[in-house]
Amino acid sequence: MEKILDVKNLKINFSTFAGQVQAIRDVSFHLNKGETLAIVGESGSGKSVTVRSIMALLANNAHIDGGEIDFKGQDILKMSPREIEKIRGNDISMIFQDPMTSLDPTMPIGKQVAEPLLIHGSMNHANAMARAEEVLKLVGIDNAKNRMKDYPHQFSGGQRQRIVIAIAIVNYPEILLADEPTTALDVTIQAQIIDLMKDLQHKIGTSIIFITHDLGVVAGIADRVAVMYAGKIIEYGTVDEIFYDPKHPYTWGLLNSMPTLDTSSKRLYAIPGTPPNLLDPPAGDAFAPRNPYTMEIDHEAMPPFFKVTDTHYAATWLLHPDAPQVDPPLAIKKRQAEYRELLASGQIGSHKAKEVDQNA
Amino acid sequence: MKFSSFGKAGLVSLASLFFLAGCRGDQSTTNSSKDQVLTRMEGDVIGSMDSATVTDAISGQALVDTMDGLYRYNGSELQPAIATKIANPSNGGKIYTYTLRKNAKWSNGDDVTAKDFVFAWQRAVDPATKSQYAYLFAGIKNATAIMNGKMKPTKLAVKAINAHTLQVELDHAIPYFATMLTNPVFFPQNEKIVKKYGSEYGTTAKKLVYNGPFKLTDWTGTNNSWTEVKNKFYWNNQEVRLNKIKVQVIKEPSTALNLFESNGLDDAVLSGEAARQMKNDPSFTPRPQSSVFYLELNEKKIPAFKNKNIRLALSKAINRKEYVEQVLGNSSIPARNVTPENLAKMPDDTDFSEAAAKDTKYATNFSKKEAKQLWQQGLKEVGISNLNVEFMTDDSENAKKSAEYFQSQLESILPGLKIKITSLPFKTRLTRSQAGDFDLVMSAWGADFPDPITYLDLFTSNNSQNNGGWSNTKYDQLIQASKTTHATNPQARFNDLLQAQEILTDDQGVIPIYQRAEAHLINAKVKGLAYSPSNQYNFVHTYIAK
Amino acid sequence: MPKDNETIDAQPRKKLVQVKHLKQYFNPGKPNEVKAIDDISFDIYEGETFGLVGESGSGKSTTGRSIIRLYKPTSGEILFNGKDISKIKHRDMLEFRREMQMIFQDPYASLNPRMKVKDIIAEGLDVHHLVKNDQERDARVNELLNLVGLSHDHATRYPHEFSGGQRQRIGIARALAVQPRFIIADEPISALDVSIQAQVVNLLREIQQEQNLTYLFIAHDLSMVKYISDRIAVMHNGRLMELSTADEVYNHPLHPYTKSLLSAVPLPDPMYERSRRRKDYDSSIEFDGKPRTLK
Amino acid sequence: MGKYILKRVGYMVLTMFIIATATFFLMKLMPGSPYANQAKMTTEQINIMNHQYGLDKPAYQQYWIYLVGLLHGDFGTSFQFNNQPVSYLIASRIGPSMQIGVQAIILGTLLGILLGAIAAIRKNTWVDTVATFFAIIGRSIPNFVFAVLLQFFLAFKLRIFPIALWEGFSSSILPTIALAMAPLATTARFMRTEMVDVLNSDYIELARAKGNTPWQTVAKHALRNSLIPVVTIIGPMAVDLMVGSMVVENIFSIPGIGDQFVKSITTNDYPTIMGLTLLYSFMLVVVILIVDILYGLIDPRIRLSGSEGSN
Amino acid sequence: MAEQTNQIKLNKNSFNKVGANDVDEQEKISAPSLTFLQDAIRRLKKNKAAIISLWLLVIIIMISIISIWWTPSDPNAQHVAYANLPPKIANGIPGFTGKASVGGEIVDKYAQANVPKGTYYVLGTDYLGRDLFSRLMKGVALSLLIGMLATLFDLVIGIPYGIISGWKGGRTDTIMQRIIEIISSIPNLVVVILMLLLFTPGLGSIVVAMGITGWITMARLVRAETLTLKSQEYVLAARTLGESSFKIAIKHLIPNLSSTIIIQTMFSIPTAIFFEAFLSFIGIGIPAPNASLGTLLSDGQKTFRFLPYQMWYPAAAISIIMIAFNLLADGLRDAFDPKASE
Repeated sequence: MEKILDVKNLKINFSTFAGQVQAIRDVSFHLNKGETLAIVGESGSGKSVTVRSIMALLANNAHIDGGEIDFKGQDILKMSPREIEKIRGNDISMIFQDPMTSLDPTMPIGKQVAEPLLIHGSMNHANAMARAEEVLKLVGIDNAKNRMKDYPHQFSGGQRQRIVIAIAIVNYPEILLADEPTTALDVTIQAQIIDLMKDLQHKIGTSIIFITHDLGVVAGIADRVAVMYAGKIIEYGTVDEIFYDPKHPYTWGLLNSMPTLDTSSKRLYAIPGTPPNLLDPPAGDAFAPRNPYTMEIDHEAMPPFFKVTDTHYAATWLLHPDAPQVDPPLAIKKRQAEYRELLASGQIGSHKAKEVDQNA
Repeated sequence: MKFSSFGKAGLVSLASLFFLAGCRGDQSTTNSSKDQVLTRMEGDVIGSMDSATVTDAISGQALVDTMDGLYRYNGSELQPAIATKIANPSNGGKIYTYTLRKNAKWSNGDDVTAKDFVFAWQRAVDPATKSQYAYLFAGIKNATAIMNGKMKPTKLAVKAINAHTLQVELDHAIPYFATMLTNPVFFPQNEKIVKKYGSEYGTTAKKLVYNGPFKLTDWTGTNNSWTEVKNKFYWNNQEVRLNKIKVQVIKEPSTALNLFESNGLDDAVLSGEAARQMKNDPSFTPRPQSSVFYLELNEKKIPAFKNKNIRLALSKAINRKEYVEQVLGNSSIPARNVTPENLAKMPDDTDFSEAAAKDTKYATNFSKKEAKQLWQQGLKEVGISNLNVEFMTDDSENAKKSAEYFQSQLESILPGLKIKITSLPFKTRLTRSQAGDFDLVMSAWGADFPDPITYLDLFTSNNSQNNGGWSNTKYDQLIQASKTTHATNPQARFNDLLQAQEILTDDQGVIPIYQRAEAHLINAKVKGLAYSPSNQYNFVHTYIAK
Repeated sequence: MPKDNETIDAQPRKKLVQVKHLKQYFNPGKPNEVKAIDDISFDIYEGETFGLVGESGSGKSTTGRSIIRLYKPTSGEILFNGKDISKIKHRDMLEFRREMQMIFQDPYASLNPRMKVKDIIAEGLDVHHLVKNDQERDARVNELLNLVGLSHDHATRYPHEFSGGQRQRIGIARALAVQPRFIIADEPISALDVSIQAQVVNLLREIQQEQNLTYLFIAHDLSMVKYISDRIAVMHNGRLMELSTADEVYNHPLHPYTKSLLSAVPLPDPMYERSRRRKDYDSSIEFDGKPRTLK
Repeated sequence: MGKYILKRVGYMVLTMFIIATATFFLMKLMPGSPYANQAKMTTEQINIMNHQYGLDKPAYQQYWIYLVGLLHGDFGTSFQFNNQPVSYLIASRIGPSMQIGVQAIILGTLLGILLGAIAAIRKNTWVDTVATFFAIIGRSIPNFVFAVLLQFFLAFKLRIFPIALWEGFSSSILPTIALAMAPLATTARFMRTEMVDVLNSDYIELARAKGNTPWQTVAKHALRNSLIPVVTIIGPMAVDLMVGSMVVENIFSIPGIGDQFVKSITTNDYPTIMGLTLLYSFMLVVVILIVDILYGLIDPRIRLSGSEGSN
Repeated sequence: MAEQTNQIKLNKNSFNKVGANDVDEQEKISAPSLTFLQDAIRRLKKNKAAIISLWLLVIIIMISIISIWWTPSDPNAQHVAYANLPPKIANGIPGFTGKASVGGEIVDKYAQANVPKGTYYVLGTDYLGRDLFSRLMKGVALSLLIGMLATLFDLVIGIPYGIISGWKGGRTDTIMQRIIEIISSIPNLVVVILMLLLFTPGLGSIVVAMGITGWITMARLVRAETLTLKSQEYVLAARTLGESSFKIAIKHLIPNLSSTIIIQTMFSIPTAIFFEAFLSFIGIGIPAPNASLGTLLSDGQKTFRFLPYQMWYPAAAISIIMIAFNLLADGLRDAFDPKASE
């Protein structure tokens, strides 16, 4: 598959009163054409900063201390503001988390949707408005023609997020960065928006990076998943690999701590403690203090990525050949069993496995 | 133009900005002799042009410029105006008959007749007119009864014998009656016009007619500037040389000075520091006013003030010369009597105020030593060791400065005296003065007519303006005699007044402080400016030299 | 009350809270009237966890706040322990406040940023004079801190120094300080990260067992509600749509709205997600003018 | 909207009534009499005068007469200006005050917006510091000091502008500048705060994500959104102007109402004081109303969501 | 990336199981405990302008306090002979030489007035020969006092009013807001002037007159903030605990209103100082002989043409105070409300 975006060894720090916060600590990943990559993590894990850096929309106190972001062979980090502006809203666009605040309250939505078209000079005003209307229809705004002149506050939250999506896709971007686009929405609206995004991806063939903390949403939308913890990616693979055969204890913990509709055990599995402070991140595995499977090495050295399959890598010492075999939690074992069954029965397409990770 | 007070830098920058000067408003009055335009200022607006109700000096000046009464002051000289000559009374000083000029006309072409006077005077005393100066008519027969609403205005003893003969009958002889006639309240009014405009008469330049040297234009009734233009209907108009007088209201002395120095004014009135700093300027012209400031001591409220030594101590502790020079700085005159200088002359032609103040050990002469002595003695006599008083004064800049000065000076010279200053708006201060609600108050009195009685009358025991309550039987008798038995005998009358003045000063019934002067800056080109004892300009003979 | 409820729950249990025809309108009679709750009735039995689910604006939080008397109901009755709470007199009010407590949604807004943790936790102790002196107060605060998994070191710190999960535990400690019988948990986990949610839910469960508490658990996260609740009520537009045991609601939803809601819940299972079909719910059927009651 | 305006106007009338009542009785409590020559008149004459002016009637009767007069647009007659109706006095003097007031508010707001916007865009740089400093200077130097300095340096020394008086537009320039300092400072400060908030908002980030240049972002999105709330401070600024006009008119000898107000106070001209107090209050109330309506008109959130949310 | 494995030295113990840290350790907060106030102060310290302003104000206030007992000479003592002397410092620093230009000539005013050697007036004297430096010291003190007293008035009326109005809500709020609306419909200057006509002029009257209208802004801010705080969950929590309204106001509202109150106070002190200056200009300020910044400015303004120093120094003083208060207020706002600054 064609790689459309390649992020390599990205390091981002934030200057705060308290000191340097190492928000992104050596993150690498790539995005293939037409796929949806989900980046999952808790708040503060750095997932949002990662996508913002792709758009060069970081806060003023952030500075990139290393790495590159290759988009179509060019390093975005080395681009001039002018060049980046040409990419924004045109080749790469973004959907923000809160639909209630991300629309300009004083501009009719038609104009807001048409704005990227006009900025990038792709068409004249009349055509741009026509396209805006078309896209609004596409994202499911009823009676789009008449509502072009309406203002954001006249729409419900779900509708507003549709409009935000319309703005993002109006130029048919190659990459769509979605920063928790459904977190602020009710579950039924969330489901609609996810369906809409899947549908749109189908129609315009865009690649999506989807950020969320909700594993349920990930399972529904992602082709591949990267799990972030404390400013690093700790595991990535296809959605099936991550959900049915996770290798990192943090991923285990995450999956295990969510009750499914049929969880009935007396106690939920809970990851103890809290994520580390990135002002002074631990030397070894950042997850070590909360990890029941921690070994001495975890406190000493950061684990490298160990290859599980061509598409599945995890950064945990447990995968080291010398490491003792550990028993994953019961629920994970169940998942693994299910996975083997599914693989055997061929219910999970082997096309995923065919993907060759160029990065490996 | 004057540049004396700026450095060369100012000149250079001025030159470089020469082209910019084009956008300035036209305010320089570089008068060619053809123009004959005088630009002057007033401190406030015209209150009214209805001569019957006018109350303020500014309106008074405007009326003097645009109207003519029986007489007119040219400088201190009383000259006949509408009247053909200064009339002598008959019947023991009680009846005056005036012959009026036949060529006097209103600006609408009407003749000025005796009837216009009768109408104006009757109107002024009518309470319905609400004239606050009507009391000046008090000596005319029936006037007081009319003013008190007990008689009809038509009963006023003023008659038009014919169109050009006017006769007035007084209750008793008034020696200074002639000088009173220069007051605008005695000016004639055109009945037709007054009736036409009713209560709006005299509220704008268009709602009245003029019989004086100038006509008022550009006056809306409330605005800050007006123009007086030469009146061709004025009987004496060939004497009038100015074509126009432009008047501007300017309240900030520093603005006035700036304007004068940039030739925006021919006559500017300064006050405070501006006056003091410009004292040596060739344009500086002090204009003493018939207005005296004095301290009233409330004997009814503060028993110690009944003590003569205490009053004298207070008076002698005040260094009037230093005060006038350093604090006021506007060339005001230290007062020796409540009667101002240059107000009236004794029959022997000496100045009345001057004549009353011959003694070197005079009660108003500053002497720290004497003051201290008198003070100690006074305190002992009263049996107290200290005195706390409230010093009430106006809230004007000068009044406040003065109060500060007096407070400090008196407290430092007179041990045991403590002064607290209260400054109040003028009318509030007046109300409290009259109600006797004060300890010590700085009062001022302006002459209504140039005669000592206008001052001395105030301090008789029963006078309602005698706020302090000082009382002296001899004094009362002398004043009474001057009004009655000696009324027609100038020599005896002035002797009475002189004696009374001396009693008042020796006793310091009130403590005279200073006679006010207005500090003017006058363009040297302005010639023939005459200033009257009633503190008004007469512009009839004024002109701008080349 | 409909009889069905009692047949669902075979043994007759004590009704701790009874909500009868509760209506809560805001700005009643004005053009901007909002019918936040529109005639709902249900009971909560002693010792159970009663889940209340619904989307934002469904009136679930308002219900909780009406029960704890933060709002005065427009009409209807709320009985707590058999007593009408709107008729509680001033003197008994304090007692009522002690018996019923609330845990709030936003761990950042629910703690006064200007107060130390120990003062936050001890606020109820002070109000109800449950401790005699400072020593006893400190001891009790430490006890509560331990109960929610925090240490006495934390007592002198300020809320902003804690993570979201820790704060929520402080909020729980505050509610527990007065030893209530009934706790309303108003979306206590929705603002927390996934890994922390489980900690808090476990804590709530443990405490319930230890102290025999009754919960009203309000949430929009159906899987969590299902996990923690004995019975569940589904709210929509201020009305109750469905009320049954947790399993019944999930396995055999009757109301189309419940069905729609369940169909929208994403699960961390890619296979399930690939096969999941969303069911749309047309809320206009509620406005057909026909009177509805729970069956 | 119409209903809302009607309601507001109703409150306005009520407010004005209360203010009229309060000022009237306050005037009755004031010491001092209105007569200029009081010192020279006898008690009897003063009584007759009081009778002529109706001042001897019981306060409630005077109050009633005053109210009835107000309904007919009659504010009474000035004491300082004989027979001059207060309404005429106000009408003839309001022009210059309005002119410099309006000019000052336009100048002050425009410059203030500019300064505030620049400060916000270049936040925490030296540009911000300089702009903020200028704005604070505007608030920190009393406007009478400004007026004196302007008059001395620009008019007297450099002779660029007229020193004083009211003779055409050029006369209004210096007073306008002196008066504009306060609104300039207020606007700049407010604008900066608003703009900083707006620039931090999500929709600005979205605008940047669309590919807008920083300049386009400000012009198309930030400016408009930060300007809307600026409208709300016009009311308080109008008050600043009234205060300022009292001294500025005095220094530049401008025939306005501010100067007149001070004069009326020192002359106990009750009818004029009351008239001007009512006028000032009325102007303020109207400005606030207009600002509210304007705010509703230019902010789509209020314009379209009906009228109720006035708070 | 897998190659990296080799670079890390592994030993046999490396893969010994240790397990998760115990809970207590994980819950530990390593950062030093900072109260909200300390946090705000820390942020404030980053703002140099605000800190300089703060120190300036501290110095000015100290000098003002000193001036109660000591000034270089009696501020009200007159030496009329030494009137209007320009500033002079012993060694004749430029601008402080005691010389002035009179009619274009530089004149040693001190020599002219026969001032004995060794007598200097650092900022010159006024028209009554009073030492302007001493007067300025007293004037600053008096103006600050007026500012603070007027602000105290604001606090005493404004805070309870705002809290009650916001907390009670409903009809009470409507009525209280209506009252505020009416009061604020009269320009405050007009109210102050009318009040000053009614009372005898003086410090007390000025403070009361300003206080009558000044509290409106405070009340409005406090009300708005109270409305927000009222629905904050910690306030709801206090209510569910049975805390009384009064206690809630004391324990929860006021501490959380404190930043609003402090900032507003910082703004209202200079406003009051300004107002007094203005009243002095139109002649109804502090009565003589006491000096305030307003009376000094108003006097100086009148003589600016001739004795510019009489205006420059009070003008500089008032400007410095105003700028310092404003910068400090801005700094405090940013410090208390970090979201606006970062």
